[in-house]
Amino acid sequence: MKYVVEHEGEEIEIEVHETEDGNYEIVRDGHVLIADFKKIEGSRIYSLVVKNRSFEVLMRQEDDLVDVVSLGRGLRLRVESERERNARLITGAGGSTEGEIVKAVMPGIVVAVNVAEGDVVESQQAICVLEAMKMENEIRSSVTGRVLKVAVAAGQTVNAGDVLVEIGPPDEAV
Amino acid sequence: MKYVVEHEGEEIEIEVHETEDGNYEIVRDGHVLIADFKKIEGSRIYSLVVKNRSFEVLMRQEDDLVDVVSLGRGLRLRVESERERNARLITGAGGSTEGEIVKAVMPGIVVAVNVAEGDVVESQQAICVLEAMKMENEIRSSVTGRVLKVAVAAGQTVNAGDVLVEIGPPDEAV
Amino acid sequence: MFDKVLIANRGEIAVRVIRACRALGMKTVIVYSTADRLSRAVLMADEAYCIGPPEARKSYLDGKKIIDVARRSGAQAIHPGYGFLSENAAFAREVKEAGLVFVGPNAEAIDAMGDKINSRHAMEKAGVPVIPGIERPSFTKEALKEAAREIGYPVMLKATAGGGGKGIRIVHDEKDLWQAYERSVGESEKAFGNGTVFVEKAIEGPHHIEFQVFGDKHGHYVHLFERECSVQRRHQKVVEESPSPFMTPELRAEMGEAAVTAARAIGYDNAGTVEFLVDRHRKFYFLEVNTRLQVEHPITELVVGVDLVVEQLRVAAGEKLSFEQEKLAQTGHAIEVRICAEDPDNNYMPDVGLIESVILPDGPGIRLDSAMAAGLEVTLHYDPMLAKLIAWGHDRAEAIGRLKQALTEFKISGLRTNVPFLGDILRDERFVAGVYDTSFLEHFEKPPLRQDVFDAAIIAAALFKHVEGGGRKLAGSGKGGLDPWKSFGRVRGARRL
Amino acid sequence: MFDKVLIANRGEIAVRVIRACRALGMKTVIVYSTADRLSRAVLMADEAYCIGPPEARKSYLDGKKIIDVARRSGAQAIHPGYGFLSENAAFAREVKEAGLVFVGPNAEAIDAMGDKINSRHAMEKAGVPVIPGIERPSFTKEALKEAAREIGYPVMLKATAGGGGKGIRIVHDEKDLWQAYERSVGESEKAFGNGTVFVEKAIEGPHHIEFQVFGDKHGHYVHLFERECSVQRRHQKVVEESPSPFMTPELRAEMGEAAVTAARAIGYDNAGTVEFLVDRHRKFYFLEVNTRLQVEHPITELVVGVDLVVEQLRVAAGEKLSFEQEKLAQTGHAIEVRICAEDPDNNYMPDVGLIESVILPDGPGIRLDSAMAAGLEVTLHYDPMLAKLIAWGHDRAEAIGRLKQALTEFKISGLRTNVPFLGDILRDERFVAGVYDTSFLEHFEKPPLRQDVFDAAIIAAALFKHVEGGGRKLAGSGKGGLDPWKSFGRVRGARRL
Repeated sequence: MKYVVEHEGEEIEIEVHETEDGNYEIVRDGHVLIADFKKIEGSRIYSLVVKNRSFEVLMRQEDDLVDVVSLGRGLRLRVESERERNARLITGAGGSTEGEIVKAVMPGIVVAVNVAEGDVVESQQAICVLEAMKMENEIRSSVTGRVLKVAVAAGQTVNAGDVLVEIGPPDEAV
Repeated sequence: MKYVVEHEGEEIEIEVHETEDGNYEIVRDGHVLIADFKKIEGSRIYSLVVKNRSFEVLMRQEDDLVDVVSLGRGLRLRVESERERNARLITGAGGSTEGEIVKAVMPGIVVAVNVAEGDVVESQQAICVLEAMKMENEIRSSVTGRVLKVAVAAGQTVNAGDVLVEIGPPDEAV
Repeated sequence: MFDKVLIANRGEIAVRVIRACRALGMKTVIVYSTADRLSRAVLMADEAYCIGPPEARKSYLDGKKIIDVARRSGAQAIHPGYGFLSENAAFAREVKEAGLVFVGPNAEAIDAMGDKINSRHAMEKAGVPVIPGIERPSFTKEALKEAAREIGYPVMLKATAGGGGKGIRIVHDEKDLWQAYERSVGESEKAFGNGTVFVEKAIEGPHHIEFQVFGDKHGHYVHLFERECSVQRRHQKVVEESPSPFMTPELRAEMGEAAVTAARAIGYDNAGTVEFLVDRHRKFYFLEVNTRLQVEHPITELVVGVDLVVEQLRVAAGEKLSFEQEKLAQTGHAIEVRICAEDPDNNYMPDVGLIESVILPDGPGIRLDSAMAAGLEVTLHYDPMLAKLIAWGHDRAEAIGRLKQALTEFKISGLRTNVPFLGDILRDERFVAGVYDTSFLEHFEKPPLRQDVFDAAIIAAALFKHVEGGGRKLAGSGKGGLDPWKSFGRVRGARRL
Repeated sequence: MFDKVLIANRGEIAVRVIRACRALGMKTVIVYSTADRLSRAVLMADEAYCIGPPEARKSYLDGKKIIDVARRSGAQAIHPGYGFLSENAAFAREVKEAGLVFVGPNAEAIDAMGDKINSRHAMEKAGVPVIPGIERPSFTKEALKEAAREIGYPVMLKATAGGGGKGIRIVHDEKDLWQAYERSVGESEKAFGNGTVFVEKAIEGPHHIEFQVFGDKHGHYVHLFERECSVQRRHQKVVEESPSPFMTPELRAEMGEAAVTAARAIGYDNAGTVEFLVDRHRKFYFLEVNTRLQVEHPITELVVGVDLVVEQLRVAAGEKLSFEQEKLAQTGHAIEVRICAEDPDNNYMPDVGLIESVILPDGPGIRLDSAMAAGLEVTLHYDPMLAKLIAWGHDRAEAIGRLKQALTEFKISGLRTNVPFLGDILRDERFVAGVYDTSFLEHFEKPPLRQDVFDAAIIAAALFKHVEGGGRKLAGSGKGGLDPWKSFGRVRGARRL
């Protein structure tokens, strides 16, 4: 099986074959390694031993993103099987830079809305302020674009998952 | 449901009824208590709150014996439902003082056998010596009785569960 | 001394107070919200009383219910921990009026220090240096502009009540002033029921250094040296250490004296913390007094060799301070990090869910103050702090080394945490050199990753995918159902690669 | 100093050594048997090499394989931990001959102390008091009887090699003498490959008090005071504390001097322990030298404020001792308990199985040295010790209080452990009073149970039965299959109610 691991735009292809003794043969850039990879039951911890180098790895997956923590350092990677990646590239789904639907991530109260429909927003610009866990959280756009829709108003209570604002590409007509 | 809890020969009857709000009504000696009893997922720890007294309880069950650890203290109890107890009393099964089948509790080597068939043994008398985990362990009789059968000899390797010696009541003919 | 103490708090601090009570042979009573039924504190306490739903206002902030439980249970004293009712003078008074003892300073001292304006006055009067600033019960837009101009930008807006970074804003430009003021007022009203906000000179690049003080009911006052708390994010402390690497013996003596002066000036009679800002020329300004036990109290305990919570209980019971200033000394070095369920790579978004399993660090020099255990659910109702990890060493380098190792060992399955981020801080050159101020995290960049760790992570990620299969679920979790946080991770996190 | 160190051990001590190496910036190489593939030590080390099957003889005791791994990995030193090859002079020599450093004393010192007869001679010569005894390469039945009569009953039979209680027997009566001797010989042959056993005067009601010593390669010797280890079962230590409550300042000075004399007499050049027996009149006798790190070393670390493993590595690398006798002092009190998977109510039968979940104690004054984690399988192949729990307090009472509380918090799901038994010891009147000798556990009775705890246990047991249903399975376990230990519990345990 082939997998594509993406880190900061760089794509790394990894081929995985299972060996008869329960280990894995890893092919990367034509180099072959044997990996001993085992899970600690009841946890999300894995032990990886490659060429006698030992790595305790804590994993957390959300959709196609995997947070990897090893030797105290953290790394966020996108991991896809080659098939998944091809399907995505053909259908053009996922990972778009075309816009963003900003959702409430927790139940809370909208304290302020800083943008209006039609506004052009920069990446990292504050869109609205949501109060939750006794803290005010500024919700920022992660893309540059134009506000297509503002779905909430200040003072409104929202539930987790509620759409706050929809942002389209900068050149999209409103 | 009625349960019988036995501790050092004393039998205590406990009646348990489930209440509508997920708690339990406990009847003991005609007194009624409400118990809030919940399990910590993935563990064998329970939280018991009775009359606002809080007890964190670690449980370990083996057959009809339950080891209870709470507030740092340990207690070994026999717990049966009333039905189980009645069945046991009618059939005469279990908890006998009529003899004992002494089994190996771990793989090991029999270092010495101290009794022969026909011998009368006292409770707590050493029956044989089993070497395991680099330690010699004296295996003692927990009953007073007569040795019916010696199933092993010194030098023999045994597996866990193998019968070592069978002991019958003291007055039993051999 | 007390026979029975009620703990009006939750989480790690409730556990900490239970342990101190046990050390003194006192029974403990915990109050809890329905969200905390299976918390460590409820399981550990001798008695437990449910006082309401998860919302703090209806449980941990409901003083009447808590005093009622104290009465019913026969507790003679109430320990408020930190946060919640700990700095609420009205509650302290009600406790006293109910014939019970509030384990904290007298209500008048809380009052005096609870309001930033009053406390500035008191400190100026006592001769403790304060930051130039202007205070009003409320500002009009124009008055605020004028005040800010008079002081000169950048200015700080601060809630007169409360602490913990709530209601605090720094404003660099007049155009942001009014909006910032309104938000500060709003936050502070919500958090403390008091919307008064004042404006003062912002000291750029300052150190946040605080002194632990202790008074008793017999007119004795001591300080227990400093804590350096300049590693902050949005005025929330992230890493604390003692001694401060910025401190000099002369400054320590001077600031310690000022701290004791502050305590004496308000008749302070329990554990408290005098917070200072210290500018780059080592000139210090009074900031505020936290009239309660501080989250970061363990680093003082480790370096000075005392038990502050035990002393709180003793002093509240009327005993004389067991500390003598001349006998107090700092030995070695201690550093604390706050382990939180949050995602530092995604705007510190809090994470929620079931703690599936934990591997906790231990060994020489490691102390953990936690209420965390496998099987516990972390919810949105309360602070995302899960535990405090503290390392002591003979010197700062040893403390950093031990803490770094402990963070490497620390593994929480089921929640995203700031553990690797904290480790990154300890690897930062400026932190290692001990040369940092409160702007440290603003300019923070992760230290480079070793190639072999990167390569291993890539292989592990591919193998993980291979073993766990399809990517649209949270692998390793036995739970079904949609978690709203997940979609956030996808929508926002995807672009942070 | 070393760049890379190989750790030839497993369990908590392997983890302890890894942490010390990290503190010094050294890379670590672990060797492991197939049973330990997922152990904490393997996961924590930088490099891991499988060296064989679970049987120690084919893995942890196979010196050749271990030295080979050291060569292949480029490790410059080997730390043997305790047990296994730690007191094997031949191994120490082979390590040296391979051009590597053995982190321990020189092979000659191990040789001198590894044999009880030689060590008695050396100590007598150096002027350290020894117990009257008679030694032969082997005894005939008659010669043994004669020797025992000459010394006077009760007598002790002791293996000249090894320690840890193996091969030791006390004999009160001539009729038991020969059988006991044969067993001692057998055990000692199996354990140490050397069946020589000698006979000496048994000192009744003695204290087992040991002194930590340290030497370097430059002729410096210090002691780091005593550890009281009289809470023993079958010569296995269960609870250790420092300082000893039986100690006087005069005796401490005298014994400390004797310990240093012993170290100097054999040119000792790393961490070691001089064990003494002290009779009720505080007369002390040399027992043996453990030429390695001791299990209970943390109590010394906490009371003296040192890191013994770091110092071991430094001294092995040729550095001078960083300890100066005049600057060493005892501060406060520390107690250690050994957490084992065993059933004290059933002849301390070891328990095995999966650790399903753990709640570990933490907080002020608590140190845990462990290699335990949820998801780990405890097997029969090795020692049943899971962890060491250590509490420090300003005084003995505080240390006991903290340790008692920590044991109350400590919860291991899935295995039967001695945790409640250890708590019972700390509640024992004689222990609390500090008045006990090595016979303590022989006369030990559990302190009475509070009625409310008993009542709660009864209710909890009934509710547990109600909730979990039928009793013929191990409730709470997700595993099927028959565990041979279960039947033992039923057959034997049922009568212990």
